[in-house]
Amino acid sequence: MNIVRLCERTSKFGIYIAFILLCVVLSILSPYFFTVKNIVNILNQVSIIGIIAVGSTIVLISGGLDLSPGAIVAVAGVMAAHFGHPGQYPIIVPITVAVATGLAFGAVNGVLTSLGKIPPFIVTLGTMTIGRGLALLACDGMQVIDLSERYISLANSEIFGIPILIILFALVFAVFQFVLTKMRFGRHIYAVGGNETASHVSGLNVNSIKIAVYMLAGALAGFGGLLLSSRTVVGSPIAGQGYELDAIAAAVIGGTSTTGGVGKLTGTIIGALMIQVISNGLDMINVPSYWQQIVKGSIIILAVFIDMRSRNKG
Amino acid sequence: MNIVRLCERTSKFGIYIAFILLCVVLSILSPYFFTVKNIVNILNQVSIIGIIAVGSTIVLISGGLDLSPGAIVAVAGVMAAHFGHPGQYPIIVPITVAVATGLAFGAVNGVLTSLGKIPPFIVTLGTMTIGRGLALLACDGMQVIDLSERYISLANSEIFGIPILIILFALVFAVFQFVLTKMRFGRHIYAVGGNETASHVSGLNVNSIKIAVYMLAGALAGFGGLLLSSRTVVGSPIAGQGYELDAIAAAVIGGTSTTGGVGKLTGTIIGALMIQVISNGLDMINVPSYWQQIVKGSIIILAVFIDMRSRNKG
Amino acid sequence: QSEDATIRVGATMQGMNDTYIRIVTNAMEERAEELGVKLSILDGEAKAEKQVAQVENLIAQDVDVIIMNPISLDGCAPAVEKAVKAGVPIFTLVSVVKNQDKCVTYVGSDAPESGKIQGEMIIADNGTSGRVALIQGPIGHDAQIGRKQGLMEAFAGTNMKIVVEQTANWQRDQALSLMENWLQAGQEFDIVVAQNDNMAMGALKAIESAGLSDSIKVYGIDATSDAKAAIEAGRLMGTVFQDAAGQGKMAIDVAVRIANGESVEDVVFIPYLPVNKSNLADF
Amino acid sequence: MVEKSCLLKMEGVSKSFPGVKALKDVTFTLNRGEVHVLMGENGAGKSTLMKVLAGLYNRDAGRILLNGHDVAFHSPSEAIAAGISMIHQELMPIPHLTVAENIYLGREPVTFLRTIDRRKLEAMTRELFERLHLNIDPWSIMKDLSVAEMQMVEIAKATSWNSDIIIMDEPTSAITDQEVENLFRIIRQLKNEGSGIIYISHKMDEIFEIGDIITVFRDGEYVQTCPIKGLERSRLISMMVGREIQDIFPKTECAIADTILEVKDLTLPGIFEKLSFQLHRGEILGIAGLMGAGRTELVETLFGIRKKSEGRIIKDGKAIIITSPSDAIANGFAIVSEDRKDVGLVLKMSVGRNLTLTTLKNYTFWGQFMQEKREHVSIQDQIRRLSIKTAGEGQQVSTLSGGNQQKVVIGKWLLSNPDILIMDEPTRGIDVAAKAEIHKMICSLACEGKGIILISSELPEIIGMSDRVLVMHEGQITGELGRNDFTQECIMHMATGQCLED
Ligand SMILES: Nc1ncnc2c1ncn2[C@@H]1O[C@H](COP(=O)(O)OP(=O)(O)OP(=O)(O)O)[C@@H](O)[C@H]1O
Ligand SMILES: Nc1ncnc2c1ncn2[C@@H]1O[C@H](COP(=O)(O)OP(=O)(O)OP(=O)(O)O)[C@@H](O)[C@H]1O
Ligand SMILES: [Mg+2]
Ligand SMILES: [Mg+2]
Repeated sequence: MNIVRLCERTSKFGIYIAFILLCVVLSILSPYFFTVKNIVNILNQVSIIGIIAVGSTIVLISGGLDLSPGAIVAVAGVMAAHFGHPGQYPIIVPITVAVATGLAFGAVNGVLTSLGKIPPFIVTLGTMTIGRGLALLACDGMQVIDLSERYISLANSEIFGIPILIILFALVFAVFQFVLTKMRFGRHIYAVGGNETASHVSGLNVNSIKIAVYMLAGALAGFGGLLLSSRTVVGSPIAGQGYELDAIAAAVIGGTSTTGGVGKLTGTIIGALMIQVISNGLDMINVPSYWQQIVKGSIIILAVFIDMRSRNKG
Repeated sequence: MNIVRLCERTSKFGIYIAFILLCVVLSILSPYFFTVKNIVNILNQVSIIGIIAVGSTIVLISGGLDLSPGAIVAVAGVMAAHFGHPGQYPIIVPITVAVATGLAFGAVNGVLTSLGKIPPFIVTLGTMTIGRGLALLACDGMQVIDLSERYISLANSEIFGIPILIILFALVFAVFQFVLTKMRFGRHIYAVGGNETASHVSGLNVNSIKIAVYMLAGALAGFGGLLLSSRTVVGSPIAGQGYELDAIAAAVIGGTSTTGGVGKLTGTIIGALMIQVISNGLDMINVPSYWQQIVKGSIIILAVFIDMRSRNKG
Repeated sequence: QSEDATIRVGATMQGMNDTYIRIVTNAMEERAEELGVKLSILDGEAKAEKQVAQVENLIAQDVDVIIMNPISLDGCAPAVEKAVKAGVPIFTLVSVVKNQDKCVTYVGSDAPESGKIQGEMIIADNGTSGRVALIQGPIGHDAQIGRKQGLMEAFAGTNMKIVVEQTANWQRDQALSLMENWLQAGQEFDIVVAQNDNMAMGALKAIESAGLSDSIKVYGIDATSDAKAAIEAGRLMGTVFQDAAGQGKMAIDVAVRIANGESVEDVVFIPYLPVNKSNLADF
Repeated sequence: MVEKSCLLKMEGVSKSFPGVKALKDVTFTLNRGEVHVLMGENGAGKSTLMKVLAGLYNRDAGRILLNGHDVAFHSPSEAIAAGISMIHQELMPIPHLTVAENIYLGREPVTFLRTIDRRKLEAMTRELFERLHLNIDPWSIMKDLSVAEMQMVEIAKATSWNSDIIIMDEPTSAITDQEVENLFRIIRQLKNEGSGIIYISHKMDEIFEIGDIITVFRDGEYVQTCPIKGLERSRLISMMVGREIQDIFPKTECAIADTILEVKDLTLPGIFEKLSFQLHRGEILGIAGLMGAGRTELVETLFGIRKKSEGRIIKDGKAIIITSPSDAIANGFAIVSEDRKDVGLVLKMSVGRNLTLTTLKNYTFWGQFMQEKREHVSIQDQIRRLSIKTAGEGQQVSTLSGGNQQKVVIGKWLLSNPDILIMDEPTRGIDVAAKAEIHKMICSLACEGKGIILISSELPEIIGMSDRVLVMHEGQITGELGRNDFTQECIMHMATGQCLED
């Protein structure tokens, strides 16, 4: 195929090329796809999962794995909504509750994997299951409704005409990009994920680094849960289903290794956008829903294939 | 805790100890738990997921990861059911169809991960998505009903008073246990998962081994899909949801490493039984559904924790 | 010019892997074809936020009417706000949203109604006292909440008691294992209420295998074809018919009327009907 | 002796990697019954050429003639089938398989049931080990072996193929003289049977002992081939590095002052008990011993990598507590570890990132925010000082040549400016010129008043560099020798545990 050939030449940027190709194809197929309105739409829609994927990426880079963010989204959303009824608490309270819930989950994940030496798959599968139960328990299986205007505006307002979700996502990205590339802590995350023994011998406190990473990921998931509950105007115990896989997929599509030590947030952003654009685009060009899944799966595989080819040649 | 202490002493058998403890507790809580009938019941219920987990285990040992078995269960079940209406084809036809479907998926997984060098997470997430779409497409979203007696008996008959599912599971286990421990191919699976470069350098054909492993796992999932459709008397496009995680969890609880090279089928059996016993036991003592999830998550983490402690001491 | 003449309708459905929804959308597609309506049906994958996003996408595409089959009463409400703000008429199908008043109309039935009809049928068959095992959909889903609510309404003031309840997540194999476990644990009940036929069929199988089909009666909801066959054979006692095809067809008719600027009543009601051996032939 | 027919001829072979031309039009010939030594500085392209031959890399250009036939191997299995086996510079254990399974991977003997014939496998392994005088249980798990034992297993594996051509890429980097002797015996035997051996090493003594003919590479280019007999050391060195090197062990005597470190009753259960010794400022303390003597464990325990059960560590007269490497680093320790791949380096990171990993804090303000310019200056300095051959500080460290990787480990710890520098086989795989440089650096550190602990399996290095030598045998210190007392014989004597009885 000629397209593959072209991409092979443009080494290292495989995933960007794949992404651009995808956008070009969709623009041709639907006149509505490449419009300002739709682009804002896509960015708005990708924001929450994007924020969560930032957390999943740092966990993966540190050599871990986090299956719990979807459940954290639900628990944090329900908990925050409880404090988000009109005229009750200042808005900082639900925000704090959501983030604190996420931090608590992250701490459990971090402590059990690092000090407890339990494989992250088991730990986070466990906390995911527990989290889903807790979310139902926290609201007795009913959605938490009747949220204050202020609460709803958390994810639904605009600043200078830009939806606030997009701004929050950009902020989260900027902060974590800075941490990963410009701070010592960020360097340590890569080192621990690359070789735990060598990092330990080099004097790094591997356990605290891991715990901190899981806590950050938890906090981001908690924050995501808050935003999702605001966006959907309800604290739902079944929110965020499957988010963990989407977040990991965004990271891995973006070149983050599942074995640790390798990854970039810019890649994750592209990965998340890719997933979102596929589902937005397929909706737009009206692909029947069964076919959507088939096409979606194929595009993801193809995109990463192009990426791999370009890197190996590069 | 005294229980943990006790377990620490009995090194290497941590997960068995944890499992026995769990059974003892459940026996105390429910007089019906430890009865022959219920044990047969549990074994019968665990069989299908157990067969699939055998496949997931060998994939993990070979250094891979398979997220597609749940979707394969659905596609294979629907496809087989199409050929399982009364008076149409001999029973070997649906069996062949199911296994061939699984093999085909496995071949795609294997080829894309080994020759295509695409991370297994992406490949199998992709084929999982594609598979779900294909399952719906294959039956236009409607369940395939009206199955022949012979087809239904595949998973519902008894041999010498033992449910056939249990016998099939035992057979699958025995065959793969033999392959893994006694045959060259089995040892090569460990080698490839333990150190791919070294295996390559030693002259092993790493790619064919990986492809074969994915194909076997696919075939097992396809077979599992056949049995599930027979057990539930319907070919359902939404069957097997979440089976991939359960199967991986069974393997990892049983000590299989997510980074390859390490794992035992006996462990997987215990892992699968553990999951099944928890849900059977919690149903029996009638734990409310929210609490079920919380308890389930906690037990899994605790069991693996006990296992890890005992191994590190041992 | 001919482009403009075509009515463009967008629909977001709660989940396309559900047999019931599939029947609805089949009918919608068929009717749209007949009327020359350009219809795009989107799969909400059982996620409220996904449906909100899809409505946003439909707005971006300037469709004439949006049909929403919401997964969540509350979670999908923002989608309605967005459509209203953008001036695109939106109405709900099969299930409702909290801010229903902002929708043009509702096509479908009343969610708790199905649970209520199921409960009334059970009382009609078994009298006012009995021990009930309840198998529910995924806890927290609207259909689970609504159907249970309707059931409890019907049972109010009777001696029907729910002795045991659990979720089987709409799945047949889970209901099958669950029922095996209950029977094994010596749970005693006379009636099994499953919130859909898929789970009812799973439970039924466990009951039959245990040889208890004479003493335990099973009821479902949806009237799927294998459930109807089971009623025919006297295995399943009853189910509740929701006119999926009628709902789908009506949805398109209503959409066309809205697009043409005609007025539509607030609710276009398509009733549930109890199904048992006596009236099976009608379905 | 078999007649010297030409076995292998490589002509005009080139190979590039992104940013480097590793091989430029090189030529190499191997005859039957000959040990052909391949030498060159770190990064000269030796391993790359051998990997091309063994089917691991595809060449960009050139011809390979095997027994006169043009060949091109696309995978190691093809090379193996054609009679080429290789001991790789980097150890390649399959950690969770047994030793026997590792050796006969892919050609396990099978029974008529097609199952692995464990008894036969064991017998084959034992027989092989006997030839090498190796005492390793065929059924022990590979990951439990020491680095040295693993290397012996790899040697055993390579010789077990009965190949025509055996490539040995630094086979002796982690083993002691005793094992080297065994290896040489085997090599001579193979030679007599008509195999051709390509031998890569940086150890001069070995080359002169075992080699017949030598080819030298420099910077990926072929320099010269000549017989070893009659070759002068100094000429060989100048062929390699393009200049003369005066002194291979440039020991400078410096004042040995007060005690910097005192270790009392250090115990690591099951490995060693109650070890005590002292280290002085300005002193280089050598630790000698045979493979498995417990030297690595001793220093790893000292550094907090392993948990001691007992023992006191006193630095500058004050008792200090070390429970983890970070404690050790805080107390001014540094360790150049024996196992660079698993303990020394983060292979997935770049050269620069590895160099500053332990000292990252020095390049930050407020302890967290990186000052990349300052870091860059330091990294460039270190790359120059140790002449690390790299395409840039951003090159992934796993793609450096073995010797250059080792230099990164040393550089990383030198940057931490330690008081006490522990070096466990520090010059593994490092070429002669760089070795001399590093030895010079060690000496000057000592002269600055630091204490140095040097473990090496290369006795000349121990003898040439140390002020004092401790000899270990089976977890015990069996002797201590001053600079004037130690000879090769005496150390070997103590290392085998014989001095105890004397
Ligand atoms: N996979 C790779 N990617 C990029 N560069 C590589 C790769 N492998 C080797 N190189 C480069 O090729 C050059 C030659 O390396 P090689 O390993 O052949 O050296 P060597 O002669 O074996 O050195 P040493 O004595 O240190 O083992 C080095 O500059 C090295 O950095
Ligand atoms: N992970 C391990 N598990 C069990 N035994 C081990 C392990 N590592 C090392 N040993 C054993 O400890 C002893 C000392 O090993 P080691 O080879 O590290 O000592 P050494 O004196 O440093 O020798 P070398 O010259 O090989 O570095 C050996 O008997 C070895 O088999
Ligand atoms: Mg080399
Ligand atoms: Mg050592």
